[in-house]
Amino acid sequence: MTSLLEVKDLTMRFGGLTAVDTLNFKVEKGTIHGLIGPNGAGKTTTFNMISGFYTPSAGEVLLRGENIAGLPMHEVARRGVVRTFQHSTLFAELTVLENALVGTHMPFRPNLFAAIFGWDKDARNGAEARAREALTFFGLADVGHEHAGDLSHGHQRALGMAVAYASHPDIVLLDEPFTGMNPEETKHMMGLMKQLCSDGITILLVEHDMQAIMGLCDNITCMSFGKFLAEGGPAEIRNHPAVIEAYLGGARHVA
Amino acid sequence: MIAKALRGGFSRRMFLKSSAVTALGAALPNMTLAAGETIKIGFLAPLTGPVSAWGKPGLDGCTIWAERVNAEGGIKLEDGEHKIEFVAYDNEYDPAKARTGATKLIREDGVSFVMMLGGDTWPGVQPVADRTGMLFSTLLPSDLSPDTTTLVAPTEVHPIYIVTGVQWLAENRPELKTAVMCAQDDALGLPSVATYLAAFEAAGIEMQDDPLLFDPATTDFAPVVTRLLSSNPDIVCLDTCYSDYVHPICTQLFLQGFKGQIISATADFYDQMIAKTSKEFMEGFIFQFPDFDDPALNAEHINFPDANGFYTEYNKRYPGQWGAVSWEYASIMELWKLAAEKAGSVDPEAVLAAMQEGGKGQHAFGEASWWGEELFGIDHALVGDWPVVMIEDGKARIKAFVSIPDWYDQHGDLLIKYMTKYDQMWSQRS
Amino acid sequence: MIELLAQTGLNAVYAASYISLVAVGLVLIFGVMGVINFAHGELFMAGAYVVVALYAQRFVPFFIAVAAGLVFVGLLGLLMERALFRPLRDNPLGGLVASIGFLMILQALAVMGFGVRMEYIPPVTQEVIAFSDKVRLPISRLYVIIAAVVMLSLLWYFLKRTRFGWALRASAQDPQAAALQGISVTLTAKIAMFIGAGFAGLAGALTAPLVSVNPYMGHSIIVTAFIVIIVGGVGSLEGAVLASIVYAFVHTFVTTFYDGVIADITGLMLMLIVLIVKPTGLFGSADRA
Amino acid sequence: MRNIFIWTVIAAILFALPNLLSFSQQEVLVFLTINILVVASYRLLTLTGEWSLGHVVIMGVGAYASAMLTKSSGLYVPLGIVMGGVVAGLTALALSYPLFRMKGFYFLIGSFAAGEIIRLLWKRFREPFGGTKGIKGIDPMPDFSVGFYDFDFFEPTSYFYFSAIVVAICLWILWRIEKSPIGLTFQAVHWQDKLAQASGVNLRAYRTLAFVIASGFAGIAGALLAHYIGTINPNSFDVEVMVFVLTWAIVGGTSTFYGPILGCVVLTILNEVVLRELGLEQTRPLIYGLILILSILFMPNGLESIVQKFTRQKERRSLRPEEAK
Repeated sequence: MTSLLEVKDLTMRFGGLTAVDTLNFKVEKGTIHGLIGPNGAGKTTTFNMISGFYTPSAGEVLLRGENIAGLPMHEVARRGVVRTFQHSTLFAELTVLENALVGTHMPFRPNLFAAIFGWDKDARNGAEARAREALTFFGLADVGHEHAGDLSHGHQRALGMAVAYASHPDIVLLDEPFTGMNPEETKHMMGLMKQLCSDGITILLVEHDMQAIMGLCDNITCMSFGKFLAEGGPAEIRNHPAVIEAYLGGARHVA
Repeated sequence: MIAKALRGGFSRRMFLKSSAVTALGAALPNMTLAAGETIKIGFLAPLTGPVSAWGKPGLDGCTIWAERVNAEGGIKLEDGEHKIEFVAYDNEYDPAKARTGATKLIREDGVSFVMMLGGDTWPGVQPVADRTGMLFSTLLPSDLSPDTTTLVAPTEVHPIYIVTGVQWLAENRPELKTAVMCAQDDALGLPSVATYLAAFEAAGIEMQDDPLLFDPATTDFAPVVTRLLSSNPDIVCLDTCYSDYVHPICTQLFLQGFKGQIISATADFYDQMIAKTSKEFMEGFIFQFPDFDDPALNAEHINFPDANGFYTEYNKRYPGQWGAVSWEYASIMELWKLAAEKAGSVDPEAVLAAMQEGGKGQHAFGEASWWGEELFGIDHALVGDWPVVMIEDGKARIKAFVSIPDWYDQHGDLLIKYMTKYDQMWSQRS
Repeated sequence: MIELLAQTGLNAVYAASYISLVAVGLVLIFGVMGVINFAHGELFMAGAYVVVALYAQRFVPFFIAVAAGLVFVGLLGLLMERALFRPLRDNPLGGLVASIGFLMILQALAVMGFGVRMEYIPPVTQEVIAFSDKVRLPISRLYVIIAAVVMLSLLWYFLKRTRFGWALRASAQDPQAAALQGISVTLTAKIAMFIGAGFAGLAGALTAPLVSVNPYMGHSIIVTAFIVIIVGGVGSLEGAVLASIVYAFVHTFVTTFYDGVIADITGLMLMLIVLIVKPTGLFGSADRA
Repeated sequence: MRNIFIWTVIAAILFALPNLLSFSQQEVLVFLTINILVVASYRLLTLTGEWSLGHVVIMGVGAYASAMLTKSSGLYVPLGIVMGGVVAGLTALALSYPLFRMKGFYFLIGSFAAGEIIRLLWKRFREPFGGTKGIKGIDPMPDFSVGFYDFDFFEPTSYFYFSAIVVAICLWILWRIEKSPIGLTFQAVHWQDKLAQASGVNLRAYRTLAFVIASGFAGIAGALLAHYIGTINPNSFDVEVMVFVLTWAIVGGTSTFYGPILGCVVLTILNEVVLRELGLEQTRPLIYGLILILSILFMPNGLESIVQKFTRQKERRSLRPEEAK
């Protein structure tokens, strides 16, 4: 049986530096999969290659068996792989609702002539409903008219996920979704993610917050200096000597 | 083609004829003057921007001309004397602004005649001219076509006059056998390239190279001159280059060691050219625009009153600004004044009729004929003698007046051949 | 034929000289300020008019007038920095528009002060170095070549060997990092504007006796300078110089052997091809896109 | 209901407007109307964050196309105007392949180069473009009557009515596009192209779409101009005209639909009416330049920011009616 997403010998070189070196792992459908590793391990580079932001120097990214490595980002997205970005990458000048509406681009593809003559009422209503649904899911329904740039940090992270969620993804790649959230928000967000997962959305996330990772993930891949280090369930990873070694100095996080 | 003619030119004129009385009578201001009322003349030319050198000095000349006419009482019409004044509108050499300007001058300021530089701006004004029947003048006869029934080119018959310089040169310097030419690639340059080619062929002078065209934005002329001199010509012809080109080209010719004959349509500020090169280098330079202090302009047949006095006054007021266009607009006014006084009114139609009576007109350089049917499709260019000017001992002097019609009678076919080659015949000008 | 090639080569070297002076100034300003200075051609024009006012009208010795042109236009640059670019530091498009406004003002002032007509400037020297009858280098053009070589060498030394130059390059590469290093952005901006504008003024002043000086003369040089800095790579001074040489040779040879209009089209095509093949220019780095 | 009333009033004002003006002001009004379309279409492109210096040349492409088609094949002028838009749009489509390999500053300069090449081609090829003198004797809009009003297209008033209707339709379409999901996508491409792409937006396709639509309407504007003046030449579409369009947009402000239009109206009235009436022919460029600098220094968000200040106050008082309902 093919996995939903499989990374095969994925390699990225920048000049002389090998940021990711023949990485392999699989993400099974309906799971939450964590990608961890110390700073500079190449997690975000891996994300960028999977999502089409970078073209890998070598290796394959297989989505349901199809190699999507090197496709432009929007083509990858159209195949159901939608990512979020580190920091608060949002349309800060647009309102929260408009942000979510951009997320509905794929399910409700705009049509020029329909838009001019107003024949797209159904699509617009559908898109708005979906956008509001996504905002409600992430607890942003009340701030729909505010500018995204004016939101609190936690709300901005949530909105980033709402934009991704609005596009009906099969698999979302979350890049450090808990950064800047207080424990309360983190806990709430973890609950939402589990709910997403039970709705059938597969999640691949990069995160530093070990508590969150351990509490959330079904499977964890750990990498260090661009190389595969270990893989397994949370308990396995927590006690894996190589992982503890890699996090030496940062070991206290691996609680 | 026929359908087009019907739809475009013909129907419009039909319309004009039929509705002129009703519609235009209401739309246009009353063109008759009250007794003693000042006559207004429109001056529609570029006054700012790069082409303003073709407008501003002409307006200055007109101001002097008007003062002199008004000092003598003004223009004598049937109902007595009228003072004259100019209303200027800066068209920035833009057809759209020229159209706006023409509308303003005719429909708001109530002018009786409009003088233009023409060129790019004329086609924008043409619909206004068609509809209002206003009389216009241009410096560029290439604006003429069978449709332009109220446009005259009464002074500068650019570029036909340049044949006179070549003919004179061939007669007086028969040892010069070969020539090269350069020109800016624009509305003035191309027709005059065609004319020079015809004139050189008529004179038996061989072109050693195709005319070298350069972009009007060129500033460094060394490459152009290097190319011109590469074939060792006897004559370098500068076509109708503006002074912004003539000066640096001559400087380059001098520095690159050229010692032969130079011929050009204009040589504005030639004293500066002499200073930049040398008196010997510029000696014998031939062009077509005299200084008006030339004694030859005091001759009986010249129709520019007191040319010498005009020149003195101009230089007093605008020192160092005298150029080819300084007198041209004023000379058009002189022609218009004679016609208006003959007609006894300023009505455009009457003035035009008086101007063209008998097919002859009083051109600044002597009596001339209304001409142009073959080249322009309409006899609205006033063509007669034109002076050949040569620099002698550092001063421009008229060497001869040469008849353009006589040249054309002999070599008209050559001119038509080259004009056709460069797409300059009226039927080719889209 | 050899003579024709040699003379054309000399013509091209001269063209490369004044073009590179203008282009390097434009690059310097863009690099440090992040603003496209549309008024750069008018700074060139202003330099020429300093020579008109001092040398042609008041008989000040030519080289003093040229030096005055450099300083005066450099000061104009400082004025632009203070009045326009500093208040608009976070608004590059605003800087561009402001420079367009400045361009119109300079042009209008030149028209009001000197009239629209071409100015007369007496020749500085009529000496010519004649390599042969057909290969000649006028001394007045040699001055321009020498000045370009000297000034560009001085600039190179200044940028690579002095502290100020180091600061300038640092803030051109990364203004924020430079500010963190304690480099005053305002000071480097001032230096860049003075040098950039001054070079344009110098080129205008030096070439004034060789071209037609009129209020609209800046237009054709700015188009050329744009082409050159694109071909060279927008942030790169070396690229600007090399591209000036490439452009001058291509344009001069095409003008001589075909015609001037084809030469212009060739220049623009060259630029478009470079943009398509390597959008950052032949020598440019990837940032600042 | 209230909207219908407002639009009726505006239409009535526009209908009455030319009758309150002098003849030459009516002429200016015609050009102003056409320029409004130019600058409004320009804004559509700026929605995606790209600034072009080739917009006016593209407008010229529309003018040349319509002039040549109506002249050579006797195409009915209104169809020619539409075809002008189509040809301009197709030209933009062709240009988008090289140009959209670039972004930002490089696109700005690349578009400038592309435009200059088109202009040089017009100049260089007398057949069919007429060379430097361009094309003249372009067919005017054929006169017709609608019962209560006789359109006589020599009269600026008639042409104003005609072009105002055409421009109003175009503005309506531009407005509909801007307010549609497509317009939202344009803005998304502008503000965060990475995030937009991650949401499945084909950046290049949307940049191209904006460029083609903007160019198409610019082409219509060019054709409107050509059939009014009756002549066009390469210099009618040079970079100086482009600079005017750019300054209209920037002085007006580009964050709202009406900003560039406001800039165009105010600056045109200032330049063509006020300064001319004051008799400041020679100093006109000086004053215009000063106004540009002062407005960019002291009104960095454009004239629209003044309007916004005013309307925001009103909005606050009325407590955001659109949210309330």
